[in-house]
Amino acid sequence: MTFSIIARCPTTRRLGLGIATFSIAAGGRCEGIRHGVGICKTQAYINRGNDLLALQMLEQGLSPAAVMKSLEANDPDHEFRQIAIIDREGNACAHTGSGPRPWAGHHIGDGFVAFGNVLAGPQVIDGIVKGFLAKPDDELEFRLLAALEGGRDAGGQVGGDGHLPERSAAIFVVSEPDHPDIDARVDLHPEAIAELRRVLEEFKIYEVFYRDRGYRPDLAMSQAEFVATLSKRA
Amino acid sequence: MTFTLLARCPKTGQVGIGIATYSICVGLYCNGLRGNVGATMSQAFVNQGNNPLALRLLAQGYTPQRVLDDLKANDPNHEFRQIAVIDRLGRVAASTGTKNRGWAGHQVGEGYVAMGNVLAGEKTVTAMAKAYEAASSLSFERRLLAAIEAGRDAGGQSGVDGHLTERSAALMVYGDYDHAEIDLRVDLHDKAVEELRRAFEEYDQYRGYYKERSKNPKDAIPQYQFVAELQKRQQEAAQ
Amino acid sequence: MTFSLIGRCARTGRLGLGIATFSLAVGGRCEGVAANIGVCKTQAFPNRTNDPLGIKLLAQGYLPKRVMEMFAANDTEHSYRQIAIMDRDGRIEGHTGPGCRGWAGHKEGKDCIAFGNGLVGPQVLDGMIAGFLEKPDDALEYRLMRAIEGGRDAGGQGTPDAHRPERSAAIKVVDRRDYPDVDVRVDVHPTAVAELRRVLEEFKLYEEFYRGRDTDPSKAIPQDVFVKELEARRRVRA
Amino acid sequence: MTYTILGRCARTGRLGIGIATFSITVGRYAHSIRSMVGVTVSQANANENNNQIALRLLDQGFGAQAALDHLKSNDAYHSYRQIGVIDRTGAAVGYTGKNVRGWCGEMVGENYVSTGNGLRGQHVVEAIAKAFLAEPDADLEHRLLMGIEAGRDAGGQGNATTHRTERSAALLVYSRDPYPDIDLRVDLHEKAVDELRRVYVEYKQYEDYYRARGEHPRGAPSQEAFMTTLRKAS
Repeated sequence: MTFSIIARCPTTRRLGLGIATFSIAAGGRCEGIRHGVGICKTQAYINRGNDLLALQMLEQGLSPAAVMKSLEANDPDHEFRQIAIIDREGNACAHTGSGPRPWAGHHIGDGFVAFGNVLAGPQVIDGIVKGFLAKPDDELEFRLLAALEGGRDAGGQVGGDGHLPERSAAIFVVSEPDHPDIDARVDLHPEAIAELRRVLEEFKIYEVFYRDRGYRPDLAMSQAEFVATLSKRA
Repeated sequence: MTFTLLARCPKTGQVGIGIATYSICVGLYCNGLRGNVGATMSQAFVNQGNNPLALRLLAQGYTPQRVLDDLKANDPNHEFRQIAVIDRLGRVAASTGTKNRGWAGHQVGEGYVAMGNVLAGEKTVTAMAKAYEAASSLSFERRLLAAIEAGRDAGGQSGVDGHLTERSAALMVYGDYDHAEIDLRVDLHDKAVEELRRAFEEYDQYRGYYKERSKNPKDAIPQYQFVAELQKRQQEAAQ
Repeated sequence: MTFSLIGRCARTGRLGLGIATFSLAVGGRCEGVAANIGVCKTQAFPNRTNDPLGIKLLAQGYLPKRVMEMFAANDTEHSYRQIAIMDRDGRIEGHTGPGCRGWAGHKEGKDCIAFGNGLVGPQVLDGMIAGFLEKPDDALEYRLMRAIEGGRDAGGQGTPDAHRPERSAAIKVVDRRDYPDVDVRVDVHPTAVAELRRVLEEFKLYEEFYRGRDTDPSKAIPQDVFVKELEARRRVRA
Repeated sequence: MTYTILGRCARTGRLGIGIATFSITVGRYAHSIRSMVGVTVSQANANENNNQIALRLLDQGFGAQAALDHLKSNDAYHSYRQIGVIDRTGAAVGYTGKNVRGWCGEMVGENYVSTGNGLRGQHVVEAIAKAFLAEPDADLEHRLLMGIEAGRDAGGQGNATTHRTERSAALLVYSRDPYPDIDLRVDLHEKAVDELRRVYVEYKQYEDYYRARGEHPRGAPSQEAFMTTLRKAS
């Protein structure tokens, strides 16, 4: 019960991941993204070593398809995993085993993969894709968010007892190996995607201030002063 | 006797170098580029150990200034070197040692360094920087090329008996991979910068073909056929 | 279409690659030459990721034969690649996929492997190996030069009806340092092998001077002065 | 303005961080642990590259003090930074540059660093350290959270006249694996430490279920079924 998208921005080469799920604190299980290397995200039944192992192989230069084969050979429960892989050039590969509960599936697009399980149906994947492609010139983080919203609005997750809300959600974008550009999370909330939009939009207001005070602290105003300028603007 | 534009592309994070010099085979020394790590170049009296060492320090996460300090501390002949270092964030440090010959100096800009020694004067360096900035709408490799052409046109190098021609030149760009995205050289030629431009314009028309051929060999046409079609198109365009 | 030779100097342990081809700027696609590790070169329909991957695997201690197996597993188009691998001890592995066009093949010789595709025939490989073995005591870069000249003189690239010129060529030699000893190139030229010979001969005249500028710059004379002395010596000899 | 506890469990070698601040999405600065290697934090005008540099140095075998010395010599603005480091032996160091704002400082002992800036006073970092040390045999995540809550209860951020609320918080713990054991966040909330406790309590009920489901997917109950057993138990 998760729907996700991994993608590469062709103009900036940034890599990003968006995820929303009924499970809580899903953002804490997304370590498989590294700039200049690629993304691997395992979901449904997660084996936590998978994503970092895949990154190591991608870093060596192995193709997403070969990495997927190695993951399969390494895991007796491969059929229970849902895995998407994208390399630094945007080549993609995905696997939805027979184990994840229905409806489960994925769509591989040009430089991105949309995938999910325990969904209302294939229309959720279509909604993710449509949301992602709606504004191709937007920053990657907003395209990922639009993708998650598209998946939610197309019905999202449906379990044994009917619709399941998104309780956690996260967006990661990287353009540098050592720290993320965007790392916004909601870990436990009744409407996690709506809350994630609130967090992301607020963060974007602070983004440049936070960055610049790191680069040139001698020129930075205090955060209290910065917040005051915000309320003045409003 | 060299002039160089070393840079990081602010849009894509690619790192690259454009370089031209009276020395021959200068491309041999341009081993200071690595995607997601940084760019560095040691010239004048080249210490060939500097570039690999600087890349390792950049990979550790050291700032360009700290890398430069380490190179200096590691080299008793540091004052003979001219060095530029750019990290993966585009931060820059450069040094022109006091024992460089002729007019020697560097200009640091946002994400780039223009530098040279045994030059006609400061104008060679400022012209490179200006051309690189002015070409911001072009692709990264074209910006680098424009910079060294501007350096040449501003007078380039000047030795004991006056102007020195460019006998070798190189243009290199690295992205996310271990291999170069572009790596073009002229090793020995009377007008190496002109020859580099010629090689680039020619090669540029092949890039898509080479890439596609690698990805999808089954459907690739033979290269001589590609060349014949290319020449036909060029003739038609000329008419 | 390309003809290449990977060679090792048994005396010094230096490793190198000589290559000539109809394609442009081939020297810019030869990153698989690594000091103290080995040489890996993919051609015909090269995928650029193979050679750096090969070097990493060799550095981890895999044998060339095992590296080739891993290439095959990693690459759906392996049958279109031509690959030669040599490790630092001189162990060799070659692969010429059936998808390579024209006459294509590889052949091992003492301390070397010659490989090519789109060639006029197997005599090109024999010409390369003969050239490489002709003066075994010479510096490796000259032996590689002679190898590609031998390939060219045996007919080089093309078919019996249509010869294809070498438009780019390169020689790369590594020793113990983590930068190459010799790295000379011709990227776009109608007779690239002949031009490469000219560049190499000229480079060898400068090699010591350039190295001295590095190790002891305080004793170095200006390069234009060096060139003038060089020209004077040339005139005397002529 | 931020307060942080870095801790190492002397029994198990687990490493962790608890952090709370007026800034939003602080979790993006807390990717600062490498299992069995060390934990670090750079705050107050954070130099975002510092964490990975420190971890690489610790990985090579440099001790906490040497790593801190490297960070200072590598950064022209280190006088604006506040840094803490614990290495794999438990050796701990803290540093507060002279240009850091408000009341700022740290309490350091074997296996912990309690550090903060823009605080109501020295008593805040003392309260954090005291709470962290109170239950040495408890799980590290519990000790870290107790530390953060003690910091809040001691007055937290602000000065003599004003108080600043915690708007974001994070809790991370690594064991032997290359991915975190615990990775919980609150990115934008009026009472982020209270919210972090809520997420933590909820997550702790799911922790074993999430792990078992990944390791043994065959026959694992659905999340809805698991929640039914949870409700029955309570």
